[in-house]
Amino acid sequence: MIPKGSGYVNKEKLNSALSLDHLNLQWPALSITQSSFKEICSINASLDKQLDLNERFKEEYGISLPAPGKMVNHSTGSVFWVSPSQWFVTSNECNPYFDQLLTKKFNDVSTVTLQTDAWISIKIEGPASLDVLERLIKIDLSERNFPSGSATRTGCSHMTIFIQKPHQEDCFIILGARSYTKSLVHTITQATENILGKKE
Amino acid sequence: MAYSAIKVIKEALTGHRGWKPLWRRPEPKSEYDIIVIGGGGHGLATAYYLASEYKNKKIAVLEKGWLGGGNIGRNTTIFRSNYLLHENEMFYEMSLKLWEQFEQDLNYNAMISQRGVINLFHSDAQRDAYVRRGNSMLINGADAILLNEAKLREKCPFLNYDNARFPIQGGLWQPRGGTIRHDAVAWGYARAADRLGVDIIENCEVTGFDIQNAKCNAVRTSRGTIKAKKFGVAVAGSSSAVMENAGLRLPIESHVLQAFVSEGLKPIIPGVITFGAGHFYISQSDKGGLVFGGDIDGYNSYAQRGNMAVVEDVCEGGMALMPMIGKARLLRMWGGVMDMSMDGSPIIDRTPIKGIYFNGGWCYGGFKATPASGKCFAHLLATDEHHPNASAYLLNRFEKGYMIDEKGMGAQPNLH
Amino acid sequence: MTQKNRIDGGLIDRNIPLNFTFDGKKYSGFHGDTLASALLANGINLVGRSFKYHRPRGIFTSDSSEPNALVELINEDTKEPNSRSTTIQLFDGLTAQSQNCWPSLKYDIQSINDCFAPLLTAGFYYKTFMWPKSFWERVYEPLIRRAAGLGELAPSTDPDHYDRGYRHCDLLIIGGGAAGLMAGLVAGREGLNTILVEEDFLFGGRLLGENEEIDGLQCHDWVANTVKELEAMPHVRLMPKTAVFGVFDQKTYFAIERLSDQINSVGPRQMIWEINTKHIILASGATERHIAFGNNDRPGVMLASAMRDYTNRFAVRTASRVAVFTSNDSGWLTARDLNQKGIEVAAIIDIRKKEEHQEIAKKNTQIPIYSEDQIIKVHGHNRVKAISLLNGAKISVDSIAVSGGWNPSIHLTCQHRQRPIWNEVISGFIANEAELPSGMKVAGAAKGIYATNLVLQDAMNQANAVLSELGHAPTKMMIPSANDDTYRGKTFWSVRETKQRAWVDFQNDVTTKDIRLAVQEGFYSVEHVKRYTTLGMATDQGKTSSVIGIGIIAETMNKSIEETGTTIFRAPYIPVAIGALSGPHSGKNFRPTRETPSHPFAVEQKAQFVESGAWLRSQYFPHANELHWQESVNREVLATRNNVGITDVSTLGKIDVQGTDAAAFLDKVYCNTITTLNMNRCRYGIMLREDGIVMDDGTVAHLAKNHFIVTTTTANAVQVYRHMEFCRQCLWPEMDVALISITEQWAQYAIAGPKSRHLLEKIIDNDHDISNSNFPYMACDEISICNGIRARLFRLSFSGEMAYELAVPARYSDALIRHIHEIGKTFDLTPYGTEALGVMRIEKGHAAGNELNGQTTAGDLGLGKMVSKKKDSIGSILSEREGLVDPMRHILVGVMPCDPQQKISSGSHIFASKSACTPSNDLGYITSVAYSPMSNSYIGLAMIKNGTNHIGGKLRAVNLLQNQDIDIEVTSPHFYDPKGERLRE
Amino acid sequence: MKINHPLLGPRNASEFTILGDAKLLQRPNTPERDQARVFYEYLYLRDNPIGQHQELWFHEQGDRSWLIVSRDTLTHEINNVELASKVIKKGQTQ
Repeated sequence: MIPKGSGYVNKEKLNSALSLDHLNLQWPALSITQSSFKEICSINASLDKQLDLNERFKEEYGISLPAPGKMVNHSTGSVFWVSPSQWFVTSNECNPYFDQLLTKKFNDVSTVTLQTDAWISIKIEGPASLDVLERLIKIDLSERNFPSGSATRTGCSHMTIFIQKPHQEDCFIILGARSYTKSLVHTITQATENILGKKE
Repeated sequence: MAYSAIKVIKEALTGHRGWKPLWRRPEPKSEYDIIVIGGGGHGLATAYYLASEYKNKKIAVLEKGWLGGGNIGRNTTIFRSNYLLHENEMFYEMSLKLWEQFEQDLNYNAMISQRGVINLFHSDAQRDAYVRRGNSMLINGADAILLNEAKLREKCPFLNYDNARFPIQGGLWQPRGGTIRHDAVAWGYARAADRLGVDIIENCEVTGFDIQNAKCNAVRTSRGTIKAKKFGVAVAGSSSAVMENAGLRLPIESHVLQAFVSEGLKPIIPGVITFGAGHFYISQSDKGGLVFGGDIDGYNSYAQRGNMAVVEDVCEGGMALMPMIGKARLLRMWGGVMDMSMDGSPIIDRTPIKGIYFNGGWCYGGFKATPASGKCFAHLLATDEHHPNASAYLLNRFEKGYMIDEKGMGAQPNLH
Repeated sequence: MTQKNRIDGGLIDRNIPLNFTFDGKKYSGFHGDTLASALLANGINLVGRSFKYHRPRGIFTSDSSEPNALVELINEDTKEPNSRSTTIQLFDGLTAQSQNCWPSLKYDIQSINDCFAPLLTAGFYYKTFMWPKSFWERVYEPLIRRAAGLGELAPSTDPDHYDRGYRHCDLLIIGGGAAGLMAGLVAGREGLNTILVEEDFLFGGRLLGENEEIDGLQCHDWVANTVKELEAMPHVRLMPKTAVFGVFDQKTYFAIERLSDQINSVGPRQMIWEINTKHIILASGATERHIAFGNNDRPGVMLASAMRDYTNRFAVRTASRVAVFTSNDSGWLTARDLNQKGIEVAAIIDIRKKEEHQEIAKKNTQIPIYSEDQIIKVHGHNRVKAISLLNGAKISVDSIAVSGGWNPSIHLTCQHRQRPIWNEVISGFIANEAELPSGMKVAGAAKGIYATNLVLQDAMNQANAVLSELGHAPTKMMIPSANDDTYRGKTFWSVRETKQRAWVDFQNDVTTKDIRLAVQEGFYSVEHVKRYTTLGMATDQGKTSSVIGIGIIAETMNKSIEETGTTIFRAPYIPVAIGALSGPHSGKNFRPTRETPSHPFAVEQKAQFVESGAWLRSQYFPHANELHWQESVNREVLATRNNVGITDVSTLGKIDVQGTDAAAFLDKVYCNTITTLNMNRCRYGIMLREDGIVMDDGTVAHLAKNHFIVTTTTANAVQVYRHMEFCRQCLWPEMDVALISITEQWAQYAIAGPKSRHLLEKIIDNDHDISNSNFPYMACDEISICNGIRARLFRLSFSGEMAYELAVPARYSDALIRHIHEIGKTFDLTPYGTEALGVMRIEKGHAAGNELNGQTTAGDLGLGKMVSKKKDSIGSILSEREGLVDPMRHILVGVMPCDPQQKISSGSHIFASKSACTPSNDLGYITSVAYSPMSNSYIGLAMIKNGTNHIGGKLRAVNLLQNQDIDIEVTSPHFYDPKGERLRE
Repeated sequence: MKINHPLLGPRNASEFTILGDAKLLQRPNTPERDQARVFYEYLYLRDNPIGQHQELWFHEQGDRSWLIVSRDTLTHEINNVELASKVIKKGQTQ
């Protein structure tokens, strides 16, 4: 925070605060915590440049862009499919100019937009994760239909979210819009309490 | 045989042998002066006013199924005249005045009960819009009263004033609005028209028009071809299908509007209440069932049934507005086929085919418009002039840019 | 109170006694009882009163088709009306009371209606109550309404919680009786992903009430073993106390689960499941039908199968001396079972000839049989006392077990307007196999197969059919041995020779006389009869009455059953609580809430918030000494206009538009030209709908090469984005342009007022020169603040003052607002809300939501020149239609009361000075009003016919609704700084 | 009610927003000045058939694609769903 009565103001950096920075709800069969990513950018293939973008992406990150409904991890984060010409790329390093970094790499085949501050990320983990999520998400999240490496945008009680299953069986990540933080956390907590009772 | 308490007592004592069918089942004649296509509320009302007001003689009403089986039997029974634009308000206020003399005119008790309609508002902008609407009503001779929250609490103590996501600020109240036993409207008009000599012909579907150089001389039906000078089409949701036979495309889409009734309950909802921050309106029938509804499903449909997304949206609205309703059980859900027009207002006009007149595009307002629609359509069919209260309901208004857009949603029928 | 009618046996747990209260008296039952079985065990049969005649009603069935035994379940602060005592699972402390009777169940005043029965025939109310006219509203209707309805809804908030869930499977089996369990075994053993749904709290269906063997075991033991095996299968999910109530499109099924019958229980009491499946086996069984005969509505008359359920399953003696009246063999089973339990069966009355029922008669030894006979009258008032038969016999009994045959439960096959087919052999309607909902198969009693061995065989066949469609081999299971008595019976609707009224619909009091009268009055269609007599419109939805009604209509009009047809089956199969359908969304959670990035700081500033769609926005910031919001708003306006104010504008929609064709694309969606917009400049843009009416307005900022940022109004953000995606993907797919929302990414504050520049210079890093010459009105640029923090600056002014909009990534939003307020102290910086913003934009004459109401064109708003004639854009062609350029259209103008102290109000209509308030004289309406501290008078914007020609003249603002009639002066809409000099300093 | 998205598989219809008749794709794109009648028929008149109907749905809570859904307005059966952009490309190449 800005110390009171300091002298010349211009030296002060602004404190960066995510709207969701202390989420930690525990039940024996489930934990709801804040999952950490540092930056997200959207990357949108220019007209008829989808194959070129995929090539350039492979050169840069060593993996191809994921197919519809899929996510893939890369060295410093992950990338997931959003629409027929759009992917979200995440990075674990904090850099408010992450979009300009990507623009330099893929400028002639795509357009890039910073998205980090628009999203909060909630991790839902534990054996009861499917029982809770079947009260919130309409798509079939069973292993058969939503295997590890799945990621898609869908509805969650009057809100729009991304749901991801990055690696293991009963661990899901929900990305929600920043202004909905309170409502999204309440909705998930309420659904969990309906099944597992009040948290400790 | 006029209906009355004395007649009911006399019949009770003599084993009810004196009751006669409400309307005859005549075979279709080969020719009439005027044929009304559609045996719903508007068609029957048109035939009644043609016979009573304009003394037309040879009139027939052709109904493809059983009389009153369309939207007149599938609505939420509300009547009101609380419209924003003068072109609509003058028409619906005329309709309300006709409802007030229905029983005396037709000697049939449709249980028209004026227990009032309250439109709630939840923001300053909505309040301003309802003040503008209330003034339109008063300017057209209708009744309108603005209720602040305190007055509203007196009338409807059960509403959610304290724990609401969108707090209730007040409501626009039309005391003369209310509900009507909808089936009785169809039966009342059918009985009255039949007694004036109108032939009501059920199970008679119109399958084509006999048109030579843009003039219609006869209509082909499942019970033979019938000639006439004028044909009045009043088929609501089937408008496009019927007018296609005359080679005409219309500014209309047919959509399913669902409605719901609960199990019978002791009286608790005084009149009609509409929710301003969601899709929910409700009233309680004389038998005790809560009759409620909300928005259309949104996709074109002739199935007279909808899907659960609307049911959940309506029930969420109901619980948000009156949280006592949770324990009432939804008993039955049904759907009508709404003829949604391109500006939310109806069409009562000639068509490019001489002899064919069209009445349709009623969206949500069809039931409450029944008497005025019948009278104005009869006026047009009888005199070839537009009734002054329906003079703006022209078919070509969209091409000329004179839309009558109450909600300002533009050329997308499922938004009106 | 000992349970005097309790007998041995049954599937109840006598180690768990449960206390309950009915109509104030205390009783006890056991775990496994329903409220109905517990009442019967305590000798109570009179439980309700019918709707119209208020005749005494007894328990008639043992499941959800119950028409009579409806009670109010109560606890201290609420009650649940019309609850079927036959399906409420008994719990300790249950409290219930009878409904629709006063002062008591035994002595109900309104039973007097029964004496006027001849007057109160079906539809009598259509023929009377018309004279005198005013009496209807004041006398007749209030009487009818008070007498109407059954249970009472508590006027207090429903204390219960509800929830909603979504499940997916390959096979959904509806009904957990013999057929459902068998199909479950076949599918489960093959590893199919299966859900088995059963309405009762026990699986087993009819088997729970019957006395037969499967595989050598008592049938309910076979059920218990089967359920244990199914519970052990990982991919089979059993859902008891859950009823599928609706079939919807694309194989979407909806069910309601009763988690607890206890009111205000911990956690949700009921929840709705949406089940998505590929295949469906409907194993919903059949419900028994009764027969209409004289006074057949007396308490003590019960369905024969229900009497077997209470005897075998619930170990309750329902009567001391019973007569069985049946048209088929299944009625005889009740005589056998009751006899075995030592309950005296006085007679079996079968309508069939001796030889037609001799097969089943062989198994009966001592009970007197009356063949080809019928009950023409029942004696007794609150309880059956005796019966008189057609052939003259009179027998004293206190109960009648009636069976008129069975109705297969086919509702879920006919919810999409399909029509069932009449099957004379089983005298019941079955589903038309050619019109089943996609993916559905019907098994067992639901299609008229009643012998248990055939039911098990049919269930296996249907399950095998599903397996083969999914590419599995058929099961190798053997069919368990089971009872093979096939159904024998004759179609029989009513006893014609009876003189008393014969009931068809017990709850709505519809008798055979009513149906005959309806037909006599010309109501020939079955739909007309239903609506005229209200047959089948009660809470049981005609489950026990509709088919009999159709039979009697057919007989009356001597038409066949096929010709008469059925009415339409409608969801829900059983009534569903509105609370359950609303799921977890009630109270404040009706809709989610969106908070602006500076919300925490605004709360600390004691902001008053206002809903703006899903958003909560600061409306104004009252100081402790300010008593009325107008004081706070005036202060905020003056502080901004004289010094500097700050407000959060993050809720406006912001769309990032990039690509080589971005500018060309924006030329298509905006009616004014965007391709001529220079770099680092913004432009005010108007977006039309294709019909030429204004959809939205906002600013377009040309931030970098091929990179634009478009803003929209808060309310239209979603629709505008959807519309632009339609234009991009469907109308101009050949353009290289990409759209993505950045509303949430950037927090944006408007800093307005003469000192705004000095304040900002303290924050913006000094390598950015924001002087007027270098950063003129409508400039925009990427900058940095507070020593390197990324930011964007737009020189835009909605307030009319010199103003900037500063945007930072939302992560810095809280720190920035506090920092600006810290720096702002020396500049008298004041936070202002939406009210003050509203006052200032009205003073400037900017159109906003009230003016962009979907009925106004650009010309109406005085912006007609912005519609470019040189290029095609959405709406430009149709904006030239005659009606949209008609000089008599309403035009945006300013209005002020001639007496500045008078308050004009929005929504007033405009009339000429002396003209009468008629529609033809109506000149327009006031859209927005505010008190302007700058002109210390109320001012307003109005839409007036041919408005520009009225400027300078006088008119009247008439608000009849709030009785105001005020002389007004018509002015230009631009009250304050009309030439816009201040914002260009 | 469910819509079988060509890329993402069956999705609950509540994720979508419906615009209306797919004829809205055929906006008159080389408008001469006097084409008011053509624009009026394009925007205001509908076939509104009983039976097969091509509709435009937007995957609001999904991949924000516009889809063309062929649906029966009497039985509500959906027999084909395609990306609008693909259909237009096909249209242009024919």
